[in-house]
Amino acid sequence: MWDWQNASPLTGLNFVAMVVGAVVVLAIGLGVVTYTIYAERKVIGWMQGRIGPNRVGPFGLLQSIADIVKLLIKEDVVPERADRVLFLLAPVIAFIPSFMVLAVIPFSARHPFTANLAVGALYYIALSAITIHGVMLGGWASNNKYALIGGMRSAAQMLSYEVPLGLSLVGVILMAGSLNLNDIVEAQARSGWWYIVPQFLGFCVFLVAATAELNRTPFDLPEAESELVAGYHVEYTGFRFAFFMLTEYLYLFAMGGLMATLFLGGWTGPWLPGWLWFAIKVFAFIFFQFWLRATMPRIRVDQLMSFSWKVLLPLALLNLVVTAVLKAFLS
Amino acid sequence: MSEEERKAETTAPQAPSAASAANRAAGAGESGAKAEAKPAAAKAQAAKAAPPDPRVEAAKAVAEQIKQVLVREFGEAAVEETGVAHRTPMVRVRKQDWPKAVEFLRTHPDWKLNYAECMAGTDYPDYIEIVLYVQSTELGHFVCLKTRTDRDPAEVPSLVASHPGLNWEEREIYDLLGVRFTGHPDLRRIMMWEGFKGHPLRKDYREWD
Amino acid sequence: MAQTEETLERLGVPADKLEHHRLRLDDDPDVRTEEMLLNVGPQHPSTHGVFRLLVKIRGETILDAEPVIGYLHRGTEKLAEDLQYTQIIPYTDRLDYLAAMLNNYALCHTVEEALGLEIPERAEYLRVIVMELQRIASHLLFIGTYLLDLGAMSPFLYVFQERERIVQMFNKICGARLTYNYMRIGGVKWDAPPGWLDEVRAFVPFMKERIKMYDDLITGNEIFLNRTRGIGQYDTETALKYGLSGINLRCTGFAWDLRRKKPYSIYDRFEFDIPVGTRGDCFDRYYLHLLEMQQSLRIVEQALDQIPDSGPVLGKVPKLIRVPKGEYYSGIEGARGELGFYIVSDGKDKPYRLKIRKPSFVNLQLLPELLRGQNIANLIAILGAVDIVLGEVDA
Amino acid sequence: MLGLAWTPPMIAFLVISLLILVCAIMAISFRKVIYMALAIGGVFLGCAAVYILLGAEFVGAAQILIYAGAITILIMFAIMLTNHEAEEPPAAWSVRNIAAAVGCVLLGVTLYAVIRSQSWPHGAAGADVNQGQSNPVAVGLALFQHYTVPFELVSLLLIVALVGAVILAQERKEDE
Repeated sequence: MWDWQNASPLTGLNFVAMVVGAVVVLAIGLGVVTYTIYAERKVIGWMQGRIGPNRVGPFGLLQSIADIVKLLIKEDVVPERADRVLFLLAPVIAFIPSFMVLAVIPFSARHPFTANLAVGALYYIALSAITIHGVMLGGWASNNKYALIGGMRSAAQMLSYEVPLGLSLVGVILMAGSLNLNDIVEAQARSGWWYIVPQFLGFCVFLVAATAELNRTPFDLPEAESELVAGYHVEYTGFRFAFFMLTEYLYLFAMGGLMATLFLGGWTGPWLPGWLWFAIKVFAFIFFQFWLRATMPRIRVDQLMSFSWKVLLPLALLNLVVTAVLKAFLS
Repeated sequence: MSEEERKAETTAPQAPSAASAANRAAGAGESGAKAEAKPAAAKAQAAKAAPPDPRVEAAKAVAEQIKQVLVREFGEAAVEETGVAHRTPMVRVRKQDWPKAVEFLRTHPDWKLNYAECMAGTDYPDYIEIVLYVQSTELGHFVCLKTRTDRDPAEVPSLVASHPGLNWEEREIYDLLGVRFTGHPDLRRIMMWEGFKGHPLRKDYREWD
Repeated sequence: MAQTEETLERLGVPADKLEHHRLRLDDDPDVRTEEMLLNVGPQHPSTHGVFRLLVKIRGETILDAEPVIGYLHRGTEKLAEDLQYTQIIPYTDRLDYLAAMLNNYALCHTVEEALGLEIPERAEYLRVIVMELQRIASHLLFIGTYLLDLGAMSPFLYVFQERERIVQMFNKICGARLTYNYMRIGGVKWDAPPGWLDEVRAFVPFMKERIKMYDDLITGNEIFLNRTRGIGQYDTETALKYGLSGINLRCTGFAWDLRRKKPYSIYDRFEFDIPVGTRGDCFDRYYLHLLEMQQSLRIVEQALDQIPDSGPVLGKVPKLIRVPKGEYYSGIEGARGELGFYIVSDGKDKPYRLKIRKPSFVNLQLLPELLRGQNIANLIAILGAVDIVLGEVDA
Repeated sequence: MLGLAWTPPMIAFLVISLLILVCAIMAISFRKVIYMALAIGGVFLGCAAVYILLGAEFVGAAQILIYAGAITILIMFAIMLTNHEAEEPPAAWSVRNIAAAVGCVLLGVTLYAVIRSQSWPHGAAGADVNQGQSNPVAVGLALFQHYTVPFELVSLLLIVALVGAVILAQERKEDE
């Protein structure tokens, strides 16, 4: 085996290997998204005392696939008075970073398709900020008031919550002494405890901020169907709409991976293989999101903002200071 | 209300009503009124000529009282008719005095008819009648106030100033009966679309003209 | 959604027809405002029907709002003028289609009042039972849709489970699940099938359990409280001025329930309370729905204990019902407020004029007042709490 | 050829540079403000790519986070929330524009001359500028060991700016 991770990325064979790796990760991502959607419908169905999809395939297992096929063959409608170029571009801008962030998530101990990036955590935060452009431009380009308000809300919300989200990571980074996600997992394995224990406050902030960042209940204001009909993607149809949905669920998966990596020891765990541990931890996060969705009403937009700036941010800062002080004294 | 009373009254338009506000207004105890109603109704069955129902009589008395009050304030011509609508005291007010009279009764310490329950317009062959059922939440009076307007031009002063809740009712009457409420802040069609011709609740309305 | 005026222009509607709306943008070219007109509806998931709310917003603050109704107008009042009294009953089903039993009753009650009819004992009890069950079903749906408006999906699906039981019972008693056409002038159409009353009896404790569950699930939720406490507040005086009725009036702390204030049917035989609110905000309106369901269960329980085992369910009613000449108005406590029928009869078998006092229609008028100055997210919370059914608003 | 070493990094650099230039030109030549903002985002992203190519991935990620992410979003916010003409008037040759063009050319020439006249440290490939530490660690150590006082001063300045902005925003709210 060549050590392609540390080789210069721009030599011939490694370039091919990277492309193959990207395709594999994309396939994994798509598979996970397909069955996350299926699981969401099943789990929420179960929580709401109904059955959920059960018609397409055994137990409805092919439902999501049928939905995707349906979306792909639908007409691609561009509203007459929309800004055509941006309207077509927005889903792409939104989708690309969501796929790119998967590059740094360490799926397992032997991570052939994970970039061993020294600034992994920062890379994640940085790229997920790009998606906001897609959401915002999509809302703006639709020339629809609901979409515009949805896009604006979305951008404001994601920007506001990126701050506490980023700060909540800093505690973990301080403890591990690295921004590299692989190093963070290994540091947890060495220290003997998952960072959810020493970084519990940071974990709480992360969980709330991540939920908001993912635009999920109770922070699903950008696509509040009862107010904004569907928010920024109200005018989108067919596969462009599918791209937005795909983006959302890829982020759900990626955010779960980030949480598992930073707070739950990543792929580490006894008995089971690493990738399974990782999958279990990610699905715990995803299940938690489903659970929230089935339980919570939606928070109001002004409450959302003040919650971010007045509650989460001070908590994240407190966590940061405490961690720094403890680290300085203990080492 | 017991069952035997119901049996006593089958034909005459004097079914056992809810505690009619009119009774209370007239000071007639409810039970007393019922007790009298029984033989009265029984007789009504025997001889077609119905003797006066005490509740109707009480309502008439209340209507007279209201008339007194209104006449004292607005002059003899203000009240055109008093009577009874089923068992509710009815006072018909002259069109010009309509909002003033309603507002006067709304604030009058003896009446306080502050809660407009139902407003309706009816198209009769020669006139259009506006009916307003008002309730006093404090004193328990329940009164039917009326006014009349010509059919063409149909115009009645608006009551929105004293009862903002009648805004839409008046718009609906304007829309469906074509009564123009002068002084209404926002008199537009409400049920039919803008550009609709005619007023469908008028008896002479024909769809395919 | 393009701006209304633009849309109309594009559709070739002449400029003078734009008078249609009260709201317009400040078109002073020197003042660059950020105002925009937003059409909420007529097809919008939170308007609970075909209802349009034209709101003028600056940023997310509502400057003014104008409800536009009439999309569902079927001219029930006009239609009734050509129908015999019994034939009108199915039309009332379609008014407030969530509380058809109450509508049935309101019409029958007015005609019975006019005729002075005798209603058999058992029919009265059956009426009260179905009406109170209907009230519960209607309130349940309010709670479900209101929580759905606020973004919580599950209660909406939960309420349908209980509502389904009620609807099944209605199906057994009258063969319909939504438009019952059950009441007749002088009684009810069918007696309860065997075992039906036991089914209702079994439903009562189940429903009590579920009300407790909703109380636990929703009432204490921090987000829910934040979104409804102090939102859409008004006082009794305003409510009375605007002619509000039902929970919209009682939430201000004013105990006005026609079942008590002007007892009709046999409501004077039951013990029940009139729950009232304290602040007149959206939370009170939500909570009163829960409390009223409890009171309705109490009434159902008592009615089940008192109902005679057998007897006729339809009184002696002439084949052709002719209401004596005159005017009649009577209102009942509907699920949404005072539901009244005003009938002018010229002595024929058809009403000369029928006017429906529609609680939703009257209650909706306060909406622009409540919305002014609010955040657009509160729009949905306030509109939902007014609890309108468009079938009734538009009649 | 052209005196360049045609290594993959060089090819990548040339491609990225071309992209940056195209984006930059688009940014100033688009007629719609929103497109300009998007093109600027492209420039920022390209710069980040150059940083990463140079092995400074921390700076690259920070560039994406702050410039391509936050700053561009703020620009778009400003554009979307304010009224503006959708179409800018077409460019015309005026004295001012010509003067600006001349100034730009002069600036470019000067910069080029300055850069060429400098002798740049020509570290051999794989030179260990970080003393064996990863990039962020090296940046952190440099900031807190050698440049502590300037760093703190900059932080102070930023906090003052933040507080000032809050106060300004507050005052405007009271005016309304």
